[in-house]
Amino acid sequence: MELPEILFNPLVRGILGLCLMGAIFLGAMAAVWFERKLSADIQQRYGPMRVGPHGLFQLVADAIKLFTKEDIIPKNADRILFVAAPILLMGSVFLMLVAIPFGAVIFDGNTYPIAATEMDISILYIEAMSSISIVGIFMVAYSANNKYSLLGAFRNFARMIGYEVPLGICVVSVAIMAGSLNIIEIAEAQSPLWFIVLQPLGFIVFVIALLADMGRLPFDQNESEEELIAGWITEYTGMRFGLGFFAEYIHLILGSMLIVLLFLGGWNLPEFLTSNLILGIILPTAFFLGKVVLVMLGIIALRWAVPRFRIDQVVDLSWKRLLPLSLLNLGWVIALGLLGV
Amino acid sequence: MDEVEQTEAEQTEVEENEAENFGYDDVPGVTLTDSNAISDFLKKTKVQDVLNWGRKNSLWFTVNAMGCCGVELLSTGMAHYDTDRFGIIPRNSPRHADVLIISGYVTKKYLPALKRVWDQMPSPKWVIAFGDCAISGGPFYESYSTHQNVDEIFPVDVFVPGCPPRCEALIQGFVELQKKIEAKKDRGTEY
Amino acid sequence: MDANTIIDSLSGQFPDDIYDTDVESGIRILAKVKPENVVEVCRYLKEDLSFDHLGCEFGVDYPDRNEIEVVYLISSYDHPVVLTLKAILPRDNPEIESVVPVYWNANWYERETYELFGVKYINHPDLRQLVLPEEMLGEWPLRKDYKGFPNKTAKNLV
Amino acid sequence: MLEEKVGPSEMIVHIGPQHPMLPGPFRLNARLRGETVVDSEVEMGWIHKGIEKILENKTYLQGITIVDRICYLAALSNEEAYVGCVEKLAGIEVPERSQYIRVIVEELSRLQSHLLGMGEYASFVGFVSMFMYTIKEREDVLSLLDSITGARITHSFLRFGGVKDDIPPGFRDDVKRVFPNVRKAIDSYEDMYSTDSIYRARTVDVGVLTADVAKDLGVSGPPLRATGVPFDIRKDEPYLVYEDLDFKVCTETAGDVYARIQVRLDEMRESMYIIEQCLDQMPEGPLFAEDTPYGKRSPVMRIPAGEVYHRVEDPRGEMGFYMVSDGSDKPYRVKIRGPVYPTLQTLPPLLKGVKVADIVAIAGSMDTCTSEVDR
Repeated sequence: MELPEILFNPLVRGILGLCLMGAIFLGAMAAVWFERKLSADIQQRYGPMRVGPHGLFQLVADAIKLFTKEDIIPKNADRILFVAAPILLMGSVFLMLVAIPFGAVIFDGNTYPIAATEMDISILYIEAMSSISIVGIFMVAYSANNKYSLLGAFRNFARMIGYEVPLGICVVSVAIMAGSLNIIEIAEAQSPLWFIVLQPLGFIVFVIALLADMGRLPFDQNESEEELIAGWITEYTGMRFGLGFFAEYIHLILGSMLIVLLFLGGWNLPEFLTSNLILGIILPTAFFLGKVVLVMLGIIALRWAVPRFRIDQVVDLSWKRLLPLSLLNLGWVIALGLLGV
Repeated sequence: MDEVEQTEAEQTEVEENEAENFGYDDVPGVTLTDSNAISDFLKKTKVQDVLNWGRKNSLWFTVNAMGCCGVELLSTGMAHYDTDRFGIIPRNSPRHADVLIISGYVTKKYLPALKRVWDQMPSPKWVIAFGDCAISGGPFYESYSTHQNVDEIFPVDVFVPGCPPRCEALIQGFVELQKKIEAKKDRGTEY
Repeated sequence: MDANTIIDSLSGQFPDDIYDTDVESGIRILAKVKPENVVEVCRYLKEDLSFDHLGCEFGVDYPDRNEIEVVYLISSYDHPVVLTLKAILPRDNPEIESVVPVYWNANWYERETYELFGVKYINHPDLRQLVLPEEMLGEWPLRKDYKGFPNKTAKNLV
Repeated sequence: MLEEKVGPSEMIVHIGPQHPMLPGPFRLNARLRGETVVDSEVEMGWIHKGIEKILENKTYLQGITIVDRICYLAALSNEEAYVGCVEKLAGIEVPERSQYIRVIVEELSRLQSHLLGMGEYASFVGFVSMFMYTIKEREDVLSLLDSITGARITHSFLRFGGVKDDIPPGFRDDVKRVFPNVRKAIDSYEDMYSTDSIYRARTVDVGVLTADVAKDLGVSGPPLRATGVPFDIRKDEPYLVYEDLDFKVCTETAGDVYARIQVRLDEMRESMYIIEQCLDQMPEGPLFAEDTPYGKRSPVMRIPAGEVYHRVEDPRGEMGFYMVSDGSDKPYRVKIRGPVYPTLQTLPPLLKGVKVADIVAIAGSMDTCTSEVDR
């Protein structure tokens, strides 16, 4: 039995993509709520309590407020860039979203990933799009004509240049192991054994580099609230600030998804669990998203449990530690391949 | 005759506007966007209630420790007192803040900086005068260096008396501000 | 090092510049110094008597005597004696040599004394206002005849 | 000043007066080449209140309220220095019980100040949670202080020749309840500081102040003791009953940021030890000496003419008052010698050549109290 033909109609797929966008927005709001509650828990306080049960609607209030704030464009700012930059930032994050599957439906023995598109080089595409967001951040910071922002932007670039390399090498080793550049095939290649087991070193390097890529503590030098006020986003008010803020959290979710897809087995489940029709539709996606939420919570908790590196230490860590380690991992993967594992 | 009067009236209006805007010239890097017809219309409808609900529940304040009260301000934002329960969090950048807390004596040297912080904040924005020094000069009312009558410079919504007030008092001040916003009686928005 | 030996050594070294010495207690001594030679005295104190800690430097205004005293509180990290060194300047044109070459941290003290009392420091590396806004320079607010105090502009007094 | 020297590919960043790293407003103008600080200067006076002038126009008793507000984190040490000046000038005897109570409140004040300073420092290097923890402990200590003095940070508790109130009945039990928790917390902070590699990377060998330079700059307090100089006025020039108490001067030798934090951690333990000794040794007795003309109920008092310098050990170093009295009911001149004033002057030389992030770390480790510098 095949899935109904209508599901493969471009229009329907477009609508599906829009739904995914909505879902990711909700997910980002949930992530912010998780962040505030979890940080409060780590810091021995309550966090949002008054707006809705346990502050559930806190983010709605914040969003309403931010979206109705005065929109200030500094006099000496580059107006065009200032307006365009947050949109570019958000756009690059959404472009990443296009290629990432949100789970899969197993129907009659066939796997149908829930993704807006399927492309053969999706992992390469995601990497490329993720690099565009750096340009977005730099534009945000540069256009505002603020020295704190500019310092944040420089730090961002220094960090990114360092961490894109080990990140890329880790992705390459995963791709070699899976024999494909398609992220869906990579996820499915882990059906007997997750890649974290086969290349633990790669996993560690990948997670650290990805943390740096997302700008989470201990790598949030571009924001570093105590030195640079708010770093790259200092001059932005209201809605534009909200866009940048949201883009960060969407990036966080996408990063968690990438970790699960590349190393933690994606949606793969033993066959007897998915043979049932309903279970086959629900379980893989639930399993996948459950893992994503766990990874996300881990990353959030890490943020509140560590201090911040200095920028030169960050760059040191990248070039002197992570790069050799990622190359070592690549060699290990090739050796495994030669041995035929 | 009427026309002439009208144009004259217009002219003075324009001049007044210019004079108003002129004040912002000494704050480089700030341009103002005025309220538009949509928001004027919305103010007459129920939508404004929803907006006010959002605003009152998300009062972010500037971290602006200026004196004894500044220490209590820090303590209030931290664990134990935890203003985050009310959705009130400290923000370092004035651009992201809604509430300016004047937490101490405003000196003649500091006043321009404080004014600039205030001008950098996007409206709607509110001021809380925290502590006796901000209200009346406190123990330093006769000093040669402090600037008195801060409430004539900033549109203060809530006064929190005490020298310094306890943290609970600041939270109470925030709650009063929330009530004012909900009742549309605050000075941060023009109704 | 005890108080009497310090006083003796100091007045022995500078018989013309040090006068009115006094031992208040075992750890507090007092001496007056001629303003012309304050730097040499300070250098001697620092290098030979191990008074390596300039605690403070400030002015006291005496309009009746038409004098401004510049007081140096010099102590040591090694012994507990604190020396109060006073230089007396005329009130109309108070000028004194800066001790920044000897005690580096006198920098801010001298700037502050300058803006609050109007004491001019000769050879100070960077003599300008420290705590007051620039437009208040020249009012010398800590002098006794300062007119701006008390400030009567406060309205909301309870 | 800095503007004249800006070279190519350099820029000046004005940090402050409104900036999260500052417990009070001051301004640091840093000339940067990329991320590296080439030169910097400190601008003061954003909260200059003219306390010295105000004190000249207040009676001696009214002055106590004002000196509280010199530094809001060490109000009791300020009071001790001020009250001590008057007591020396007028020759007022303080009964032993009052002296012990003074030591207790001053050490509690030191404890809360160090807790705040240390936590603040942690948040400067990016670990906000630590700030929350120390604030939590600080609230407990503040409630102890609150139970004695009736205020959280500005106490107006000391009087000439005594203290305002005796310690409350349940105070000993409260101390027994709070101190073990604080000790445990301090141990865990120390554990974290010494093991966390990011912390160590941010603190060890950062902002090194050598003993010679520190002496030359007139530094006192924890920044000086971190360089190995055992300069503590409680030992060198004992006031109150510190002579009868057993405590050690905490020193480190490295002089870097890590050592400064470590000195504060050790000092907190010593403070708690001192308070416990005081509670054990404290004799019964009156708070004020019998038949003294001065005391709790003498709002107007005339002090014999004279000059005096009295110094005490503030949480941040040497706090001294120089008081000139002309025999009237108001002091003729009061000079406040604060410990942070020279400490803050060390920033420009220390910041030469460090990265921007270290500005915050170094300035934070000095535990500056701007209000006291400006007065």
